[in-house]
Amino acid sequence: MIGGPQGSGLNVSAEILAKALSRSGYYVFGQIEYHSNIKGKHSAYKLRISGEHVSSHLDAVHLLSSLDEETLIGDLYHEFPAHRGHVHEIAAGGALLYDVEQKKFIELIDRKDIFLWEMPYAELLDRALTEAGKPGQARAYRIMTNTLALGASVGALGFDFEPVALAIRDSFGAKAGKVADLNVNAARYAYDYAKERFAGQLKFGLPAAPPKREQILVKGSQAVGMAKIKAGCGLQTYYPISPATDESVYLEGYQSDHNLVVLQTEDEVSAIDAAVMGAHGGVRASTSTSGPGFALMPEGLGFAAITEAPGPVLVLYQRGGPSTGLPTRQEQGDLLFALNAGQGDIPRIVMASGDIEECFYDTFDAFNYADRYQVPVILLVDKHMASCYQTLPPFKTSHLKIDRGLVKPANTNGDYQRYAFSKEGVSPRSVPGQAGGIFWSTSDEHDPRGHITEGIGNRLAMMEKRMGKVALAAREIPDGKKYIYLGPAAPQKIPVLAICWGSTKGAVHDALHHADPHHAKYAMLHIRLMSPFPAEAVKNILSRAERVVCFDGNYSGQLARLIRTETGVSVHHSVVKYDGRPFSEDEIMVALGAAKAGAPERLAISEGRVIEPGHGNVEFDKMLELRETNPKMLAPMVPLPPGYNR
Amino acid sequence: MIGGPQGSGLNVSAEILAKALSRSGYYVFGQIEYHSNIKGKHSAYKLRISGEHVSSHLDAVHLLSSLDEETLIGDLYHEFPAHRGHVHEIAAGGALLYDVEQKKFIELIDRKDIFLWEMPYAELLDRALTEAGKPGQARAYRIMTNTLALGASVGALGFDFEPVALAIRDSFGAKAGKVADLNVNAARYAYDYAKERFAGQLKFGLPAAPPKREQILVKGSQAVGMAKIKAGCGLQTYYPISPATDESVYLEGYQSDHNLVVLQTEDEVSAIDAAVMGAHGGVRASTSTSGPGFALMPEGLGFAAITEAPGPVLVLYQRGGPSTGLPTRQEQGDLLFALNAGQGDIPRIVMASGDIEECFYDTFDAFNYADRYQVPVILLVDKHMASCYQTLPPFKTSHLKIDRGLVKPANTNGDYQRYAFSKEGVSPRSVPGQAGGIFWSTSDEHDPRGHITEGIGNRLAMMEKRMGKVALAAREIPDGKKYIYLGPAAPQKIPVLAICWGSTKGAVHDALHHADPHHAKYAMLHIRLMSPFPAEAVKNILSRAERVVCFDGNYSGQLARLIRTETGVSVHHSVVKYDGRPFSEDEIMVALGAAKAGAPERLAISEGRVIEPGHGNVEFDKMLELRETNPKMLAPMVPLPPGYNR
Amino acid sequence: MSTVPTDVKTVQPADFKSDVHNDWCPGCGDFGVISAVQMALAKLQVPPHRVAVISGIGCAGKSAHYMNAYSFHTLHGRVMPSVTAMKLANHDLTVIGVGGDGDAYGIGGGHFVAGGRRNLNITYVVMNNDVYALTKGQASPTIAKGQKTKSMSEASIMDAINPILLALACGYTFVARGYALDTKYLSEIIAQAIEHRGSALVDVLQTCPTYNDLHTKGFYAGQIEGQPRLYRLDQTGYDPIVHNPDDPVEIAQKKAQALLKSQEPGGRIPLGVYYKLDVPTYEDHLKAKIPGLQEKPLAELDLYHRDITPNLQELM
Amino acid sequence: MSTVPTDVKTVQPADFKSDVHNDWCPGCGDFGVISAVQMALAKLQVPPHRVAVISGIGCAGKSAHYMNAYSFHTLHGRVMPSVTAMKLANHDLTVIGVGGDGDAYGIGGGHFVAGGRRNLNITYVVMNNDVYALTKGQASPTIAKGQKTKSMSEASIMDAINPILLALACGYTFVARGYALDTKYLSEIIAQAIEHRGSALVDVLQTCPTYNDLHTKGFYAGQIEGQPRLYRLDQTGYDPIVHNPDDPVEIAQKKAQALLKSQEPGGRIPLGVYYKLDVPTYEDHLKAKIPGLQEKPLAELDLYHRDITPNLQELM
Ligand SMILES: Cc1ncc(C[n+]2csc(CCOP(=O)(O)OP(=O)(O)O)c2C)c(N)n1
Ligand SMILES: Cc1ncc(C[n+]2csc(CCOP(=O)(O)OP(=O)(O)O)c2C)c(N)n1
Ligand code: SF4
Ligand code: SF4
Ligand SMILES: [Mg+2]
Ligand SMILES: [Mg+2]
Repeated sequence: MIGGPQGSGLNVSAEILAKALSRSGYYVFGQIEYHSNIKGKHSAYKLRISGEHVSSHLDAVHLLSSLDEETLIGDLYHEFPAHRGHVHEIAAGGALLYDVEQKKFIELIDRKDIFLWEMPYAELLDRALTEAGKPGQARAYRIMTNTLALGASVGALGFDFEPVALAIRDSFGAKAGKVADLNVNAARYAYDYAKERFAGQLKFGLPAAPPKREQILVKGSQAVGMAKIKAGCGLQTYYPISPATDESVYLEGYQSDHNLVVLQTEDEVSAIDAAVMGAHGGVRASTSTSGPGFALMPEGLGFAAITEAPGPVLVLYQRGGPSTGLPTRQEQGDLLFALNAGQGDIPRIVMASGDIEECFYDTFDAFNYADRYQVPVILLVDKHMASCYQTLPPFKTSHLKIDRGLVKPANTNGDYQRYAFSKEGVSPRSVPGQAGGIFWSTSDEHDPRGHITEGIGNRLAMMEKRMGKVALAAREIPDGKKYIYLGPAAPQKIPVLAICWGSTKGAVHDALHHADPHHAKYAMLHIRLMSPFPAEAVKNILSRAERVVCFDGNYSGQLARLIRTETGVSVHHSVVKYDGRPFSEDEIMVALGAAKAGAPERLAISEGRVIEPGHGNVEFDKMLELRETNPKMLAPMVPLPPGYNR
Repeated sequence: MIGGPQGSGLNVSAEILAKALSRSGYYVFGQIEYHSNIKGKHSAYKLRISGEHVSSHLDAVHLLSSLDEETLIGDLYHEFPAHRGHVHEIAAGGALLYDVEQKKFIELIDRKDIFLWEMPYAELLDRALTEAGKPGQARAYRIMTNTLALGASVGALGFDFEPVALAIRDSFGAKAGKVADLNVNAARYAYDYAKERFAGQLKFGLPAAPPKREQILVKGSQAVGMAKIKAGCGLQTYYPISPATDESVYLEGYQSDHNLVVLQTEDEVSAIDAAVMGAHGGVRASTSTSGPGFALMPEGLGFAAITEAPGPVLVLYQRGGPSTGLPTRQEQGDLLFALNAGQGDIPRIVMASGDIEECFYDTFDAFNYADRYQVPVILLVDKHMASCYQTLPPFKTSHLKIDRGLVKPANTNGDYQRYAFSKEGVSPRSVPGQAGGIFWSTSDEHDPRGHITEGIGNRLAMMEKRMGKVALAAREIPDGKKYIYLGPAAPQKIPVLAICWGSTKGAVHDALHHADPHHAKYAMLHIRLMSPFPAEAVKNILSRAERVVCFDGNYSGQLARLIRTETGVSVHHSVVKYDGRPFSEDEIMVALGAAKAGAPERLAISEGRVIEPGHGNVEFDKMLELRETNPKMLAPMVPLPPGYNR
Repeated sequence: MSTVPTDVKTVQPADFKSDVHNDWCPGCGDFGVISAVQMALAKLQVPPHRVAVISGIGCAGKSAHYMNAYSFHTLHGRVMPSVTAMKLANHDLTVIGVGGDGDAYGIGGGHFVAGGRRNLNITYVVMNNDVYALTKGQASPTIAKGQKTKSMSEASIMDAINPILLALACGYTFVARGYALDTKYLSEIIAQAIEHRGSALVDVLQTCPTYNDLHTKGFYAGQIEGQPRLYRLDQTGYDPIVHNPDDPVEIAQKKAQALLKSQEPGGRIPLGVYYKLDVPTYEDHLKAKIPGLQEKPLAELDLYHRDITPNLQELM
Repeated sequence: MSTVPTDVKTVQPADFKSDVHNDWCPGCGDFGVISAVQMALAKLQVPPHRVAVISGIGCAGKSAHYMNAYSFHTLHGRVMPSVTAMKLANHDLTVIGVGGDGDAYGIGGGHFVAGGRRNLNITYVVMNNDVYALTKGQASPTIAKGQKTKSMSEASIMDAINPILLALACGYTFVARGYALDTKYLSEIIAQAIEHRGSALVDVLQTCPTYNDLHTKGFYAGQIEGQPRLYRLDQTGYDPIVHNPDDPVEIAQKKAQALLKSQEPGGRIPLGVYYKLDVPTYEDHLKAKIPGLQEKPLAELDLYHRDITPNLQELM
């Protein structure tokens, strides 16, 4: 883990390290926590390095690299401090790498069970600068400390420097050259210094590197973006918002390569409407947003549904709510909103990806569903999945097939009806511009031709037609795309069934894989399709389970509620986490353990523990105490990079 | 029932008749069906007149007064006609009053079992005009036909003319005089003509008039408006939308009388935000809208919730969805949307009024809840309730108490924290402008002072604080305001339990009252509070019921779903109606009968019958056939009133 | 331009009439506006299937149903986002937005602002009757302070939006005003707006005999100090055109000139084109950036055989 | 005005500073803007508890936290609706809206239009940095066509909004421009805006050293043909005031004059007041209609003992 102020480049360093490791064959999982702030507030990046595939992070830290005091003792410069640093997260036998300048805070640390490794970053930096002909400018180049810390971590871990040097150079892209050299050099000084003194001491060393393979290191937002390209998306609309923006920015970079139009709109109302009309206009269209943006989209969703537009695909990056909430933190709080947004009964497909690989394939499928059923398709992802960074085999694309659904046959004898009642349940669509395909379309209830009518027979038939498409999708979509079940086959009993959705899948999957790889005790049920919900299948599995534990990254246990709505079955334990952070692998086992030990029906988890009501207040008060008992500290200031423009 | 083109004044006539009857002691229930159109399209007004209290309409019509051909044979001038008139709705032994000019369509009517009463309206009108010194102008004054039809109906029913004359005069308000005289005269000609020829023939005559009492004749929108005034609402914001606008227009009329500010905003996003900020600003604030407007409000709802504003009260007038849908028709399709609107877990109170009386008292309570729990309060009403017109005893107000909740004590020693954690679970609020009460407020997660923080302990505590207020409300709100149960007392079994919500209460109540006044066979459970949901109580009642039938004015059976979510219990029959029309008393019994006879779990109702899937298409096709087999007809043109400005 | 008809038969205004029953009130000014749109399209000989008409919600919003063209009766206030996307999907179509004044300048205000900035080659015809007609005549953003129609419960206490000035401020490159009951001239203005390469606003003074008893046929036919209230700018020597689009000074001056015309003293109302600037459109810029668009509209490109190998390689 | 402090101690700018940690980037222009607001309020001797500050979401939006006043950090783009309601709830408060350019002219565009029409006595200070800073520097509505900051992935292909002209079009009765790093003069402008009875817009050129490398301190300090880029209108004899508010001709001319100044050739940028019109405010109109408001602000009236008997009688 590396901790420091935002804007100091620590995420770049962490990702350089991840890349170097990935290229060397390691499996890597990176998770970032950061504030809704541009510069100065605290950020922490966790890298999990493994010899086998991993999809989650752990609570315990083995090597903590600290870029500032806040990483050590927290943000005690606030009236109400938010955290107490990360030292307590270091596992016994782990190590803390810190800058000699932080020394006075180190004295406050009462951990005899960890290594305290001091680094003279300024001095090392000065050496590198001197070599580059810039002696005595260490203060001005303080921003480079993160590169040195990177070097130090690699050295302390005893990993090779060359892959790291290469990754540093790559990170400067085309404009490499002197700056890159300087950075590589600085890192090397720190590397050498740390390697010499610290390497080999950690009992959790690096695992043996697995054989090298082709693998990508990818974030959820990139996977979604790539899938949109592959699916033939023609129009992406968006309004900037964390954590959804990354995907649109990714796509912006490929407009000319792939003939793709990315439209930055004036707000999210416009973003969805434009996407709906793009779909009507004949292109595959999509938009991406997060909660606050989606809160402005129910109108457009209903519009898409009643006009039976072939889309859009709406990717909803969940983040901490309610309202602006915790813009850069994790939550899975929008499930029920996504399912129920919009007045009246609205046909919709709601998918939820469980990991980065699912992000890719789900996004691709989403466009097919949109065209085939002429409904809006919402794909739920979350901040954790969007921004975590994972090694994966490159996505396979050869088997992917595009299905644009029913289109108007060329010859319709001049009597084409866009909303014709049909045996298939879906009316063939026409694309504006074609001769003979003129149609009308309205957000009001309408007749087969698309004109307004308020007649009862037509109303009944149109409602059934629209809602019937969701039932059709339920019949056509294969089970494997609805849910993933890992556990004893029917009719065997399931001792404990862990249900999950969204990015929690990674943690549940890893936890069960490590605790019970053959699923003798624990089975996993991961739900991928929320609407239409695979009610029968879930009910069947639930009926075999002796204890059902449902994981929800929100306060109210939304999936547990949905399961009860759809199946009438109450899970035995609804495990909830609403502290703005994703479930770790450890937390899954903690919760499963507590459930087996007879915990109550509702079970809240935070920071690796089961928490009682009122726990938050206790922690809150503890923090105040900490502030009182600790020396006054200053708020971190981000060193300005050289050439910083003011 | 009176049927004719919109803009022809038929609703005015119907309401004049209702007023005359009400003042004479009758109980009246009026229901209107109209198009989203200004002039010309078809409208029908049903008046139910009774010797005892009634809260619903019947399917069967006893006297149909027709103002145009469309009332007789439907709108066959459309490519896809919407209806086939109302003649088939007349009960055997009933009567049709029609204008001699419609004669050629009368020939098409194959009803030997009803009276066909012809009226020479033009001739009678001419007489009245001649008397007023305007001979030969009957065509120009055709708009007055509705007044004549009113007179004719009254005459045919054998009711007195004087109360009607008075009500006509009243309807012209201060500007009575010559025009009023002319109208009264014209009505009297028709009255005399009809009384002489038709009175006494109907087997369903008027019941004996109950003793005269003070009663009001009131619409739901007026009841809500009055309650807002009584509750001390200071700021009402709105953006025009059917059927919500009526309430705001009502309030606009009282701005100077009651020191009330009504703000017409630029859209609904602004309407809710302004209401939230009005509440923060120290006034009781509210907004009213319907589905399409509410679709723009999830953002503001979350904002209200996270800033713990004391409100607003949001009255949601449900109408036919999805999207623009059926703007002037009935639906109860927004229940799940109201409960789940907004990203993240949002504390909210959601009430649903069952009749006009509940509208009044619920609205009043809503403001108390908003202040007491500092949460947004949504009151669900629906188009039927908003626009139906009912006799009621005047609302009692002496027992109503205003509770503005916890406010900052005068002396807080300069260390006031707006979001302080407190034993009560609610933080005392301050009102801008006071010395010593300064606070901060943000849509981001925040500390007790209202400043942004992303700390875990604080996050947990704040989530619990906010959501805890809903739990507090659940404990404090009395049962009678949560649900109304009429049936055998515990532990007795309930043979059939009819569950309803919203305006369906009227129909269920009347149906059971007439079929089984002592609830030996049928019990009623009407749900008034949707969030916090009275889960335990409902579960208990359900556990005693042998057959549970849940009525929902929507496609997906939203209340049935909610009950399953909250209690895990599946109702035996989910009765749904999604044809854009409210449940009638008759339909309740039809559904209950079908349920007892072993109907499937999902039971759709329309036009007084249980319908099969595909029924809509059958009706749709029938209408096409009708168009083919009938003579071409012209679209109705609304006669322009004299002085009509072009 | 692909808007030239491909068959011999010339396009008539009637070709743009749909069969559906029109339920506007008798005498509504909207009839004139929709006729004018039909006449303009016929004048330009655009075949109906090459036209997309996108309307909002309101009486004006019903227009889409009365046109024989690809027609979308969308949402209240959302004409602009819809128009934008339709044009992006197929830049060869003639895309026309139609809606009420509440729709355009009220709830749609934010989109109206953004629409001007984009300068897509589209035409927006606003039926301006000073009221929210379909919801029964409440004040719309164009009703002036102190005015009260018979449908309003009280006089407005807000300033009116000046659509001409607002459009200039937002960057529309063609800004004009027409009158619903002078259908012929209106059709000429609309034809010019369609021909203009860029975002064109045509604000149309529309009578609503049912709710607006202030701005009636009689009012517009009235005189001010012996001069007709309505007159044509093109009959006064007024020059709306920016002749050197690269000259910011001329642009500013032509805008100032239009501003002054749009608030003419005494209450006379000029009809016609207030402002016209020819600069590259949004599509032009997109084409420069996205090679495929130089050949075909987006909806006609084959986007379904893309190779993402380079994207994957970047991540290795 | 009830904004005069009741105690002897005079109000200092520091009285408006809150204790909370400020997390803007070092060197951010927002520091200057918020200081200017504090100085202006001190200058006018408004006590902090009589001030409500309402901000949107974005870097600029965080301002509310840094003020010692009743402070609301609301939603992205919703400053205007919030400001409106706060003023209606208590018309005796000094109500100040603060937000970014994306907030005000982008997502808040529709509210911005409506806010101008209302002419409530409020002040809206917009921190205009040409980017959506808090979401990492995407183009905001004020970035000009063809411009690309280092944070943008490509140059803008849309026209910039001209906030001055937009405000004039929407009906703001006080329209001014300031510069974040000339805090003193900015504070004078803001003080005038607060003193102005009516809706006042102060668009502030704000440097964002993190994302906007085009409009930097250096850029604004630059010269154009030997003249400083920024200059003060009040030092040029420019008269922004409409002297006869009843004269539509003067109003139009003053608007046209401001328009020309806001698009000055050569790229020089005038600071100061562009336009000022004194007409009755929305509150004035409300007071005329609602008797209670003549005595007290809405929030202070006793609305809890109303008698609805007349309302009931009407229905009998
Ligand atoms: C989001 C939303 N809010 C409100 C409405 C209700 N509504 C329907 S039409 C209309 C006003 C239309 O006025 P305008 O745009 O001027 O058109 P006009 O009817 O005058 O032609 C309104 C407010 C709606 N359909 N959607
Ligand atoms: C509805 C909604 N959409 C998007 C966002 C994300 N968002 C937060 S700040 C911001 C941009 C702020 O830009 P600006 O208003 O110019 O302020 P600045 O940060 O530049 O000061 C955006 C888009 C949001 N919070 N809410
Ligand atoms: S209400 Fe007015 S705008 Fe609407 S159709 Fe009638 S006349 Fe036209
Ligand atoms: S990103 Fe720009 S606007 Fe935001 S705080 Fe930093 S310098 Fe200021
Ligand atoms: Mg209008
Ligand atoms: Mg900005």
